[in-house]
Amino acid sequence: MIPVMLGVVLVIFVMLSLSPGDPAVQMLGPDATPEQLEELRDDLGLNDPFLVRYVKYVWNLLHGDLGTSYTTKQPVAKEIFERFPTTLLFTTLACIVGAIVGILFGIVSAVKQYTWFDNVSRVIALIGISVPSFWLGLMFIIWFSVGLGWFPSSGFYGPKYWVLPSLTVGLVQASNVMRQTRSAMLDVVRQDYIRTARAKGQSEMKVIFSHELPNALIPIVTVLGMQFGRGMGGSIISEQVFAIPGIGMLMTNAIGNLNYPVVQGGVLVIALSFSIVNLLIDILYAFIDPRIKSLYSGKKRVRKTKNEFVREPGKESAANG
Amino acid sequence: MSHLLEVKNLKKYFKTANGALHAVDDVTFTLDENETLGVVGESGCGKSTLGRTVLGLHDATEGEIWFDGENITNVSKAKFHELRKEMQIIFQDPYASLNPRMTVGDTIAEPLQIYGMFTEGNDRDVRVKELMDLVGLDQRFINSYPHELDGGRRQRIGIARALALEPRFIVCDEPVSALDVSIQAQILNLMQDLQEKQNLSYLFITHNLSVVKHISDKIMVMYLGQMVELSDGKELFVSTLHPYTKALLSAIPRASIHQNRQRIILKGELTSPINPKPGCRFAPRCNYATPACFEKNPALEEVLPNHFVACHNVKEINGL
Amino acid sequence: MANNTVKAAPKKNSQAKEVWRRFKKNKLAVAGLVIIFILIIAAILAPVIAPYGYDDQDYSATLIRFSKEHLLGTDNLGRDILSRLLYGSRVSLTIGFISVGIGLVIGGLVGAISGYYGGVLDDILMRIVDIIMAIPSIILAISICAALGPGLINTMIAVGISSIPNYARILRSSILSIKQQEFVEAATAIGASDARIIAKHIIPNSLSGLIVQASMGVGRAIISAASMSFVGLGIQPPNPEWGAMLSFGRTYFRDYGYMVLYPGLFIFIAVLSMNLIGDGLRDALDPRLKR
Amino acid sequence: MSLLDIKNLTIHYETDAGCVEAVNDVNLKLEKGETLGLVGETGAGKTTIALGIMRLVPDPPGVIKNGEIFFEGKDLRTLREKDMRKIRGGRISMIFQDPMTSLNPVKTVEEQITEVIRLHQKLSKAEAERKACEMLELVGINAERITDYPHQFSGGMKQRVVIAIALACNPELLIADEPTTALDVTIQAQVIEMMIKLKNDLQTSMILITHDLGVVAEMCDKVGIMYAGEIVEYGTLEDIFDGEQHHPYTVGLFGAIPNLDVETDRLTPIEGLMPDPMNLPEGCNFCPRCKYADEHCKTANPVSHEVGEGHFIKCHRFAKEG
Repeated sequence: MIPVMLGVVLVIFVMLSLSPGDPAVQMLGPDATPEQLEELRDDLGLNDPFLVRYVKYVWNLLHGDLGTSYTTKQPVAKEIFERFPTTLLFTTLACIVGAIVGILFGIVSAVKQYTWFDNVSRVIALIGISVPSFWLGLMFIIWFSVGLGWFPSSGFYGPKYWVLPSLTVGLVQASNVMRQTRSAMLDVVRQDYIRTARAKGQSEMKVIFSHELPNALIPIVTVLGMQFGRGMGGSIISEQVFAIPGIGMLMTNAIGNLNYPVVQGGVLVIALSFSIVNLLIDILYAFIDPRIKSLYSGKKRVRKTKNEFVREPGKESAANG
Repeated sequence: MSHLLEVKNLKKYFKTANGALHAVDDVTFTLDENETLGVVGESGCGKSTLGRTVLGLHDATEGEIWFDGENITNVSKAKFHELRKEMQIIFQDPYASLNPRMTVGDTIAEPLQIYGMFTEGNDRDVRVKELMDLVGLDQRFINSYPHELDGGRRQRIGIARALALEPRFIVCDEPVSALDVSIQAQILNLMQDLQEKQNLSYLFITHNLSVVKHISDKIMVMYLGQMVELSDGKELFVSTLHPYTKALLSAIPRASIHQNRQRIILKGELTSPINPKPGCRFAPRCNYATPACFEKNPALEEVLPNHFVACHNVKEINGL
Repeated sequence: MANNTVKAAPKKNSQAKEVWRRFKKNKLAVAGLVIIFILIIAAILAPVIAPYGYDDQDYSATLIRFSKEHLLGTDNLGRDILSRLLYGSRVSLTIGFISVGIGLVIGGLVGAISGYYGGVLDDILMRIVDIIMAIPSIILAISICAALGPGLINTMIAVGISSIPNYARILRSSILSIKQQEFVEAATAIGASDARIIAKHIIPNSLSGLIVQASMGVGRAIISAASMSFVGLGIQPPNPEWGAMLSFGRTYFRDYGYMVLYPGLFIFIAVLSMNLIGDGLRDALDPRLKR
Repeated sequence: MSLLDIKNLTIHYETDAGCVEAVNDVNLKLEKGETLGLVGETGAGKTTIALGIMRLVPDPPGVIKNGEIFFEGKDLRTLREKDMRKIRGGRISMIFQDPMTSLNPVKTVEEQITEVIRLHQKLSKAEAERKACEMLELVGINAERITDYPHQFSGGMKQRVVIAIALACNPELLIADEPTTALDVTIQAQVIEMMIKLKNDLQTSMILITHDLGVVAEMCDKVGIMYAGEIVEYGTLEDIFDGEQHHPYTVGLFGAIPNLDVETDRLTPIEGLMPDPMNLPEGCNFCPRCKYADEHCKTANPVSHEVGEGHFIKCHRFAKEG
């Protein structure tokens, strides 16, 4: 994970150093003299060679220093971590909505394959993955906030504020989760051991929840992890819609102001939390599937990334009979 | 006299996470024109690896392969390209061994295309139809896709593809195991006919002793990568010498209700030959094992004329 | 399952025909195709069929909800929304298809090399892909856009690059599994060269997943680009890209909801159509699936 | 009263592409303690009959069109699902073909054996666990391995676990679907030996589904030969293996397998292919491949004729003797 993070820093660093804008101009305004600009650039370390800046940044990073914001002169770390809990809460709530709705509908859809319920939920899920979430958010605001006045449309200060943003992002995520759950369940439903369970005289409910679901969990958990990442990343958009004071909002402003340290810090924190979630999911795999556990305890470290577990949603194994 | 195929002390090891897998360990045999050598063994005994190594689909770890008086062990790619015309393979799984996106005609024509044969006019088409006739595949299937056909017909496509280059030697890797009995008999008969017509030599790999007895001139029994018994003709069934072969033979359920034979039940299960310990690999399951069996690997010895066995106690067991 | 006797197959059915025959059976997918077709035509013919220019301002007719002259209303600058949407389809569809093209070509190449040759090269390429994948793709696209500056081409590049890892991974894993198949070994046995095996045996069998992903990718790219213009990066006004229109309408959306409703609806319909096509292709491209 | 009496069982799979007539008008009887072998090739309908008895035919697309299945005099088809569940695993058990896939990979062997025990017997958790250990020992696996997961066992061992699950509640009837087909010969011998012993010890009746006539010869008392959804010949082991009169398909089946004990230069395969189950011939299903077929066979589907006591052949050639 640490090499990946160093790579992430490098990627972001390279990109921002290619950027055509000049932070000094941005900060001092168009009236500044060339001398003033030069002095500021020196101050900000912008005149150092690329490698020096990179090494300096990583060195400071290891000491918990993400640099200083160009605009507020505050430490970036402080600015980010003031706002991080908001974004984390927002993303987590959305993921919970996505998980509950998606898994539930996915299971029922798979169990009742080709019934009206399945057909309707599949169409809804397809709609869900096709709708731009920021537009859905605006529509929700029009209906539930402006129209019905049920929920506030901006800010993130309490449960009442949480509803609309979490539902917006959560329902889009639920569509993805539902498609994955359905196809994972359908794969499992046809397995011989499910027939064995029925042949034991086990009830249908138990077959579903204690035999089918545990075996379908790996792809489901994987897609949940990916949704978390997307939620974190998407906060840059969705926080705009609902005026949520999180990292996304911070970054959008920073990009506009060429406030590089904040942009770098934001990307890094998001990538880091995404990686941590993925790590947790890797660990979770071992608890879900004993075969993976024994692979880990084996001699060879297995390099199987989560994405290889994800099946193409909607792909159904060949006909039943 | 030189043999068509001569394999000397062939070894093929694979590197695995847990050590070297001795898939084929010191195998020696010869095969003449128009002859069939049956290779029998249970899963993991290395019989498929043996066939593929002989064909150069795997590099040999050690040992020599001579074909038509020439050493072809690990020769250059270009040389093997030439050899492909002489040596072909028929696969076990008639489903997986055909490209699902190529028609029957294209699949059979592919080798001809690769070697630039029959390029004049519609010669190639004629040749493909000839091959289809030869293997008993109706010409109307020429534009069908494999998934539209049943297992038996698919296996005929595989055979036609192998015959396209008019090889002299064919490795048959469990060609009938995936087929139903009535179809299996059709394919076995076809293969015998082809052998006669085209003067073919077969290395016939299977786990089915009845099939191997039916089709083979020579039989080799393998266990965990090693040969345990090799004999001419049906000799193996007349005087079975190695304890493993005996157990294998007795384990086969016979379609007859008048035999009160004593079934030999082996202890334990097959292991895998990863970093094998010295000693006979069959010893842990052998009913006759003595301490010596666990120390030294038995060498293949000619116990009866043209009948080779690798067992320390073969004489005692069989009262020879 | 496929034990049926085929009565007679005198004509060679081309692969494309077969796929089309199966695709046609899926009514939703055909509907998606028709809609995309209409949108493409509308985009091409925008100057002809649009009643107004995309930046024609008419201060005497601002914020009209509906009128005979302005079927979908006008914005605060009196620009005809329908005309802007029609012109906008040019921009959005171009971004969708071109950026998928970028991602597909580079990602496909990386995946193919990685999957077929394996070894150290594979390790290095996959490490890089891992790094890129640690950054959520929208953040990556926005960062690239921030670095390159706004504009149509930069947006396409940004969205395209951020989708590279996705395509690389898909092609790599499908090549890895097809490489294991016996028919590839069979091709080696009949003397086929590496190039032939890749071209005739591996690629045709591994493309289907990639094609499906690509068609759905067009939809994702349209959304990504729209999101970027929504937060003020990417396409800049007065360019009538759908996301940019949404962003512009946001100031007035509480009172004039239609200003954000229509552009969003267009994005949604375009993306939905591409997803329908993708779902349809998934079934149509797999010859082993039920008939 | 027979243990199992199947009358006119007909099962179809109704798919979009057409109707697969998997089982057509099958009659079967099984007495207590007997073993019945159902022999046939892929697609003959053997497994579908078994699933029909268990009422586990996947629905959709499978439909039991017609017939009765009397188990100890009660028609299983009329039972409520709740009562049927008590029979499954408790009084009728089933073993599936592939041991590699018939155990749940994420549950320990203990969980999987105790599950069936606790479903059908009023035992405490500890008692059920003790019973599970006993079952494991019974099938020749060290009870210490009870907490292992399926992937830690080899194929033969897994099949033993499957058998332990099937026999845990001491069922009256065991349906074994190709129980040894996926195993190597020497392992197959071990498993067959064990099954014969357990069957005798526990007094279980059995339906053995297989394509291997050798396995039938070793284990069965009665044999039903199946072709294209129908039982074409039915009789005792002696009738089938020794009798003079046979259905042409039975003769073909015996001729097609290479025999270890008899020297043959060429096999005599049954020419042609199984008919398309969506499009069965009008008359006798075997007619297109039968060398005795005449015009009558092409139009009229024969009924079963009793050629000797309890020996039935479904072929027009035996009509007179009937």
